[in-house]
Amino acid sequence: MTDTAPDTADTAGPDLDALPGGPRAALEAVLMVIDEPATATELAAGLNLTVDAVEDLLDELQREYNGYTGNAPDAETAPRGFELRNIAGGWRIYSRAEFADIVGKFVLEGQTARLTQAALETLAVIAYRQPVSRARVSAIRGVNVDSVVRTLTQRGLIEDSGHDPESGAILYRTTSYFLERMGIGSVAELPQLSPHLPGLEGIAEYYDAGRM
Amino acid sequence: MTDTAPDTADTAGPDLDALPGGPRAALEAVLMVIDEPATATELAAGLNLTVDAVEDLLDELQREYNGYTGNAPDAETAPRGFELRNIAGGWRIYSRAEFADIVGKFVLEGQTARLTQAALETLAVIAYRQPVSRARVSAIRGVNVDSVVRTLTQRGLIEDSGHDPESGAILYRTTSYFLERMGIGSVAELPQLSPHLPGLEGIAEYYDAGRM
Amino acid sequence: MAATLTPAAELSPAGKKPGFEVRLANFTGPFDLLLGLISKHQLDITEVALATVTDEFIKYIKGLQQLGEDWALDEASEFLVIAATLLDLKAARLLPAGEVEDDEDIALLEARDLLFARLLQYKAFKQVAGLLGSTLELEARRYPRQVALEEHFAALLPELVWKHTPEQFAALAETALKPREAAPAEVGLAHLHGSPVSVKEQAEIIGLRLRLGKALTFRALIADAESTLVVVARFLALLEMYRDKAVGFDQLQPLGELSVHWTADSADWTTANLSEEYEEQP
Repeated sequence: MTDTAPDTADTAGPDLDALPGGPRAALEAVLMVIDEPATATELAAGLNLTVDAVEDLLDELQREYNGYTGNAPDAETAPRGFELRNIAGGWRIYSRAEFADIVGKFVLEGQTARLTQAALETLAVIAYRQPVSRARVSAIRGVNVDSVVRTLTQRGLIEDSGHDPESGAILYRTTSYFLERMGIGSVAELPQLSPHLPGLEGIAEYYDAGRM
Repeated sequence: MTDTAPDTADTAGPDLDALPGGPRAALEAVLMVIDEPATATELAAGLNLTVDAVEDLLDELQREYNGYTGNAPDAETAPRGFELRNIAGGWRIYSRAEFADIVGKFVLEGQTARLTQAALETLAVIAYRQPVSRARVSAIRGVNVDSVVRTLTQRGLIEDSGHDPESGAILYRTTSYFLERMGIGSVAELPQLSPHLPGLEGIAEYYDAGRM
Repeated sequence: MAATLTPAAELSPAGKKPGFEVRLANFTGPFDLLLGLISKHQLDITEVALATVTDEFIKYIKGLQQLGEDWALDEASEFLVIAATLLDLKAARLLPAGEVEDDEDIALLEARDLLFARLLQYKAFKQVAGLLGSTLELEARRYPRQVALEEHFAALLPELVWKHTPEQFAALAETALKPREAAPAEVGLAHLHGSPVSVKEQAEIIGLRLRLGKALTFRALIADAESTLVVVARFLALLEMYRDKAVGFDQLQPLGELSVHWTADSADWTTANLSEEYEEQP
């Protein structure tokens, strides 16, 4: 427990406990205005609460939106139409997936066209081999990937992450927007690649060793 | 009482009652993510419910967010951090007014008075190529511009100017506040650019070639 | 060896791009095509019945070639490398089964292992790409709350610092609108193995032999070539020298023996005349 006292208690502003709904409602109010995932630390700083306290509240809200309430286990079991998710390192409110068809009628923007097979394969190689050069991706896919890489960059799914110190080639990595779109916290949460390479543990290294 | 039956009962999509949380949650899902307030009639059409039913649900949700629940009067009396408001006939969820100080402090945190280089360049592209969609700006800039466009909109420098008749994408143009900050009377007074730069037609060829 | 020469020679003359258009046909690359053929015949990747698959692979490439679209050298060469490897392997299978005898056999086995390894690696990424695709689709059903800042909060934002004159702003627009230099297309050389062979060096060797005065057949000129790459380099060198009118060709009948002779008026020709494209060595 790092129960750090807020370092600026004097600039605290209103006493959260005195407000209707208390800290829990204050946190909800802030969640209503963010337009990208916010970390527990950012939320704690804004609310003048400890990170631990905010994390507890976030967990509580998440469970509550999903239909479990500690206080009234029977009264309120229906889930809400939205959910609180911890994605790409931050918290954010989403409409529940079950209502996608209905919500989609109201929200036209933001839903981008599906990626082609070529784009998905390229994205997969970059996600698992990042940071990686285009030449390397093209060697794995067996085709030139320049235009696909351009499209993925425009879509904000991958980005330039500097140059390879040896070859000078631009290296690419996935973005936090990619994590958001995948609904995961980090690339470590991607499905394991090895089960798809049966009995070939050694070969990947052998193969990689001789390449660029 | 305009108890209008939905005119397209056959295109109903999912059976709301079968979904977790039922029609109430479906309505919440929509309210939580819409940017522009929606009228009860619009909501009813999208949800395939009668306007009366939607109005009842809206009332119920509004009371519930304010801390009154019909079902469990004692268990859940704390108001939520958000509220459902009806402004000029349209409904939308806002952060609760009582938390304005906290939310305001959070919003101001990390805000700068300066536009980033990325924001400035995006603004320049919009100013010279308006009205233009985000996808087109992304294609020109080579990166995803969604969040930068949001910042520019928030700053009042650009605004929504309707939809592209073909793609349905939102088109953006600069505002009169932008002209004011530039110290010019109209967009026509912006200095001429070199004629060699690709216009919108040219851009399609330059940048869309690689898109799938 | 003869089998590898065919595709290599198709690729080399004058560096012309072969006309392939592969994306037309729902395959995103040579591995995709190969996997497709293997699964069509319900074969285990590691025990590919090479004869069937190779024939189809080559047929497919020929079909694409006839469509005549320009296609990136990089992509075409990948297809050719795989076609060549398949052909090699097929040729090896046609020989009586026996022990691994010489370096060539070992090289063939290595080529096969490398091809299988690359094919399996590609297959793994293809499967994972399918998973990413379905996850992205599933996740797209959740819409994030991403609403405009309520007006009273927007009003709190610090007044924008704006220092740009219209001219400075126009300069900014010029930069932003200028078509970006496309990042240089990278031609993958990763599939090329073996030590680099210099066309210039090979031209030097050919020059020395021909200057002696006697016409030599192409067969004789490549008799001592230790690898296909050297053969290709000497072939390219001859084309270059022919362009410079340093050598002449005689061929009595189609597919007949090609004879090469030094031309009289080229006494002062040196390899310095070679075009620059061969001078850069990796």
